[in-house]
Amino acid sequence: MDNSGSILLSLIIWIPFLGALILLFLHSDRRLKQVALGTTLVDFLVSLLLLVRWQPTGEMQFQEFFAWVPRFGINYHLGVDGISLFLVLLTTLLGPIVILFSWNNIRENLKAYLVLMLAQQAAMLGVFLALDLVLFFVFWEFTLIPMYFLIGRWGGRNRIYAALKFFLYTMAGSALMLVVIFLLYFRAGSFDWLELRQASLDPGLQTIAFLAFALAFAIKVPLFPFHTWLPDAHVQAPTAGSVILAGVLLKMGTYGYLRFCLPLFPDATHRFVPWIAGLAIIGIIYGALVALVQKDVKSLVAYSSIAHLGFVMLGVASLNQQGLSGAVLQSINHGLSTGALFLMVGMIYDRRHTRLLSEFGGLWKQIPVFSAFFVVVVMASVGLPGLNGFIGEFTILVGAFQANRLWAVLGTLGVILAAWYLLTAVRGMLHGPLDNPENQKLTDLSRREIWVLAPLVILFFLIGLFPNLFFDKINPSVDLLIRDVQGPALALLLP
Amino acid sequence: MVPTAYVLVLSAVLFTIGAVGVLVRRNALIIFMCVEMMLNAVNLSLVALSNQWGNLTGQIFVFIVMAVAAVEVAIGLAIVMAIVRHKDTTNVDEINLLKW
Amino acid sequence: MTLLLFTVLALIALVGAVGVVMSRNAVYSALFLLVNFATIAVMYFMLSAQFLGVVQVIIYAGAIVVLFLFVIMLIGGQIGPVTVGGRRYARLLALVLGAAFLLLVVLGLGAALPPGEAPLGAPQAGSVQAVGQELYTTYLIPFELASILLLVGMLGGVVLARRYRELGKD
Amino acid sequence: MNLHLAIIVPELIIVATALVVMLADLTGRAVSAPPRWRGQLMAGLTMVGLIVAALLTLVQIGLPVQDIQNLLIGDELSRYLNLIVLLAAILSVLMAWDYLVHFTRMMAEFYALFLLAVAGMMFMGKAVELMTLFVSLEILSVALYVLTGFHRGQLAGGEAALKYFLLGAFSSGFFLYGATLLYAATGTTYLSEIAALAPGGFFTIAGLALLLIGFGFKLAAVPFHMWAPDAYQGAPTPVTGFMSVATKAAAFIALLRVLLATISVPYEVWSWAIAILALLTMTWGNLAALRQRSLKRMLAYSSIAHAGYIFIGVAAGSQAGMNAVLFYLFAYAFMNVGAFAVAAQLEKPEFSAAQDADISATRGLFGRKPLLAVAMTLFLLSLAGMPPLAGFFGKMYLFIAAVDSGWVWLAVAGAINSVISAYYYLRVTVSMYMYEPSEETFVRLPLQMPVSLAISIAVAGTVLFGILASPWLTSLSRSVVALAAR
Repeated sequence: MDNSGSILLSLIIWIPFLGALILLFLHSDRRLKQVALGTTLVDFLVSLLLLVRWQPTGEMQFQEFFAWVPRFGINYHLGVDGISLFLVLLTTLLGPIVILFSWNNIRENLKAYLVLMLAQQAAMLGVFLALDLVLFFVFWEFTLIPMYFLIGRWGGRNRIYAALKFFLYTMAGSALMLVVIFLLYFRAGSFDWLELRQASLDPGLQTIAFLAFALAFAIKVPLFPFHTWLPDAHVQAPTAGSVILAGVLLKMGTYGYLRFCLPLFPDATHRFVPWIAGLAIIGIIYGALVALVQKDVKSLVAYSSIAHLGFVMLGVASLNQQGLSGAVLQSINHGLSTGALFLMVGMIYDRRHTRLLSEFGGLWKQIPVFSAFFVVVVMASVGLPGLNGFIGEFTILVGAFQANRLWAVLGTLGVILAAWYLLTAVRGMLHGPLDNPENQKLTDLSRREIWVLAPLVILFFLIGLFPNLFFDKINPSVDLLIRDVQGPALALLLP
Repeated sequence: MVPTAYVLVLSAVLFTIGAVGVLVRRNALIIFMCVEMMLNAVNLSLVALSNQWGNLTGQIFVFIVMAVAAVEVAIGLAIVMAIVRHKDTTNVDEINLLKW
Repeated sequence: MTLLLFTVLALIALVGAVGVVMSRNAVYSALFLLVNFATIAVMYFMLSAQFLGVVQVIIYAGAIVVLFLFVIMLIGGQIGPVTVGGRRYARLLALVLGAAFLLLVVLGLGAALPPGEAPLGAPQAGSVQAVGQELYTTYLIPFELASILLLVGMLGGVVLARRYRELGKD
Repeated sequence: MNLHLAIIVPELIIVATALVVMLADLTGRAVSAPPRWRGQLMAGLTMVGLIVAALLTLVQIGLPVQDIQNLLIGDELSRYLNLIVLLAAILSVLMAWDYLVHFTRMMAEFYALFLLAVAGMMFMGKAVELMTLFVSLEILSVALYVLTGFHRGQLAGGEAALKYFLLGAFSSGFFLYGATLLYAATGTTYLSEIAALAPGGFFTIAGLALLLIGFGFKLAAVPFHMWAPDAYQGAPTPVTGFMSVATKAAAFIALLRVLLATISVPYEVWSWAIAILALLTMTWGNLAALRQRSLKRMLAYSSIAHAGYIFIGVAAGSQAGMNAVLFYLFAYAFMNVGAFAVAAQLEKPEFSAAQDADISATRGLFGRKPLLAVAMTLFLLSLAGMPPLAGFFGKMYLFIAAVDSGWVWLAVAGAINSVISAYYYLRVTVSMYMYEPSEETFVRLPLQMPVSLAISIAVAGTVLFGILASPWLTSLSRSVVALAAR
């Protein structure tokens, strides 16, 4: 069954935008929420069709092509492969989840909030599906706008600073990328990813282009010295914003490496990979150590994101099948588990209006359902075998071990540290005496909240127990990617 | 006969004096006079060049410039008068509601 | 002979120009301006641009300088002698810029122009007829545009000269 | 004699409208119609004239190139310029419709001068002879000097007019000297003949340099920008919006024509001059805008910066660069006039220009008037160059052209400047969305229909122009000349 010429991808991108447009003309809060949830659910179901009609190949499929600015060869070109498939599904899945989560806790300007959420989702999907560099950049930059307003309007006390920092950091990072995209166009003759992939660029251009792209993506991931926007943004953002930020937005960075840096600039990739690995390892250890000393649970989760994303980048840097596949899968895992963590932190915050670890303790007795979920989510994040995190981290470590043993050893250190700080959090929140009178009035999860968390937990187990369901679709594309990356390097070794 | 170059040099000198005057003086009226002097200096060049090239284009240009200068003077002095009615100064440094 | 006359006139024009810039009193500036304009008018006659010479006297000397003087007199008591600009470095900069500009232009002119005298047109080249003929045929469009410009000037004058009244008081 | 007067019919209509407006005012006074009613009539007449001229220009697009005695030329460049100027004028008249009554009773004079300024710009776009160019330039300049000082009730307006006037006249001197030197080089003032004779040497280079200074003043390019913040701030806001866009457009087109004529100056020479001008202008404009507290003054500096961006396209010199310049000017007409239209709604009637709306006056605007706030946000984000708004595509085409011509560093500087500019544009959005309304927050209520229409058109243009204008860009490319390959 050939799936080219379908408009599935366009539907996936534009349904949320359409929903956002419809929202503009509605007034009752209830109706707004229903339409927003409906839109995201429809979008999710439509995106599941990708799985149904999936071709077992690593090439781009479901491609759509439409000349947009013929004069400069800018096209509306979409496509999906094993690398982007699950990121798309993750995005569409988190859509209804965050809207369901926000059901009762957004009280002012609900309409604007929902419109921004839907616009955000559409833009992120565009980033994952665009195969034209200009189109990609349009979506990439556009993702800033809704998130900026989400943080700035519905965020915490320091939200304005955080929102501005988030916006300007990312915009500054991508300024160079834009110019380099044009440079590529004139040197390689195309904005199209498929064509650029065939073109062999000269090493000097590759270096410049790699650095410009890598900077933009490193800020987004964030890699170690570029991470300072992240704690601010994550902590200040409203819960749903944090979930989107951690769950999807950061993945745009790792995805950028996989989609653009590696296959388009293989020579430069080989040159700079040690640096990326180094920064990734620093990020793993730094993130973990800083997370250890956090008093605020949300900050703890935010810093743990830096550590986890360091893992993903380590997998990217290993440039072999295990590492790259692991990186793709771990991106998804992190989106699910950190998303879940932020949701649970948000749930407890809605009840207690504090996130300080010292305020909690002994919750296990008071709210067992919450606690059970929390433990599962933490275990997934720690990487307990049988859950998703284990698969991702293990695969990455195998890949890293093949690439460089030292990387793997240092990475493993990160796993241990992760266990330490997350279990500290669990102990601080759930165990011990229930001595804070405030906590004795806590109510357990509502049915809506369970509905919010359940799909994520199911997926933890699904990935953890049947990873090959996922690797089967990821691997062919990763193989092609490796061929692109290793090809020229191997060719150099031959006489 | 006067070599064209001499006229052009004189014109350049007059133009420069006018331009420097605009920059160093702070009195709006005097600045304005200096501007008029600049236009006049250019006119002189145009007339000399008109001879040099043996066509009347330069002279027509001068005629047009005179019309322009007349309009500018009318408007400029009207603006100055409008300001003076508000505030008794023509010193542009004293007119500092907005930064210069 | 003409060269001598030209030199004398040029010196007078320069004195006039420097006088405009250096005068402490705006009235003196205006009078120096008049000197400058008048010498240039004479030069127009020397350069066989009779029509322009006459127009120069009528418009510049007759109208523009008078208008200046008129305004100075109207507001004169209030401005008095205005000191030459305050910021020393700015004046210095202006002088340096001016000198550099002049040097550049004069050097360039020296290099660009062939030596020798200007070929003179016919004695009647700059007569009213000749200029008028060109103006109403070849350059009709700029001439007509100048009439629009005069319309703008007239309208602007009306707007600016009308006494301002607070709204609601008229 | 070739008097193809058909090519200047739109211009003639504008001039005629100016006369009609004045006559109608006389009639109105004769029958002692109430001032408010007269104001509506004047604005309506002006609007009709502008729209008719715009329609006629649209009809002309695609027609062969014709000229009048080699003085005025009707080509695609001038027709697109007409559209840009008329678009800015239409939006600004809608903005002025109810704004004027707050400070003046001289509606007829205002609209007549406004129309004559429009006519001057349109003639300037068509002028291919130095005298014609000079007179057109003066028509628009003199009209704008008066319009700048139109708010007679306040000192700042007069001061703005005085500064604008003095520096404008000063720059006219340079412009004139430049034109004279070109005449000295060739003995003609026809641009086509200057190009055909193509003499090199001192006169041409110096002439071009002086003309560049003259244009630099008109375009408010750094270091010739001193007048702009004051003039933009002191002028009535509809005039500010109009002149920040339309004057730029006309001056850029005229600059292109002059560059086409001074063919003997090598590309390497003038493009470097323009590139440096571009760098200085955008950097200084943006840095200065960072420090502003007045909304209008901030937008004034931002429009200086935008002249810098447009210079990038000129420096590129290619056909793509010229296309990008026109495209950007269109986008700029929507977003900048739109931003000034919103700013005008935040001014209290009794504000004098020296203390017009601070950025803090937008506090909590989203809570008060969400639609107005959203519109302003779109304009600002577009000015900052965020996709998918028109400003992004404008910058994109400029940068593409720059990279194509080898000006990578200039494109990089432009991109970095966009980031700097984002900071001050975002400050306004912060103020609008992230604070609650305060005492200072003022919105002119009710929002009148004409200005709402202007803002709606500007929003539609800002959002859709970039996305949908690509076929148009292709048609544009057929008609626009390249400078580098002159």
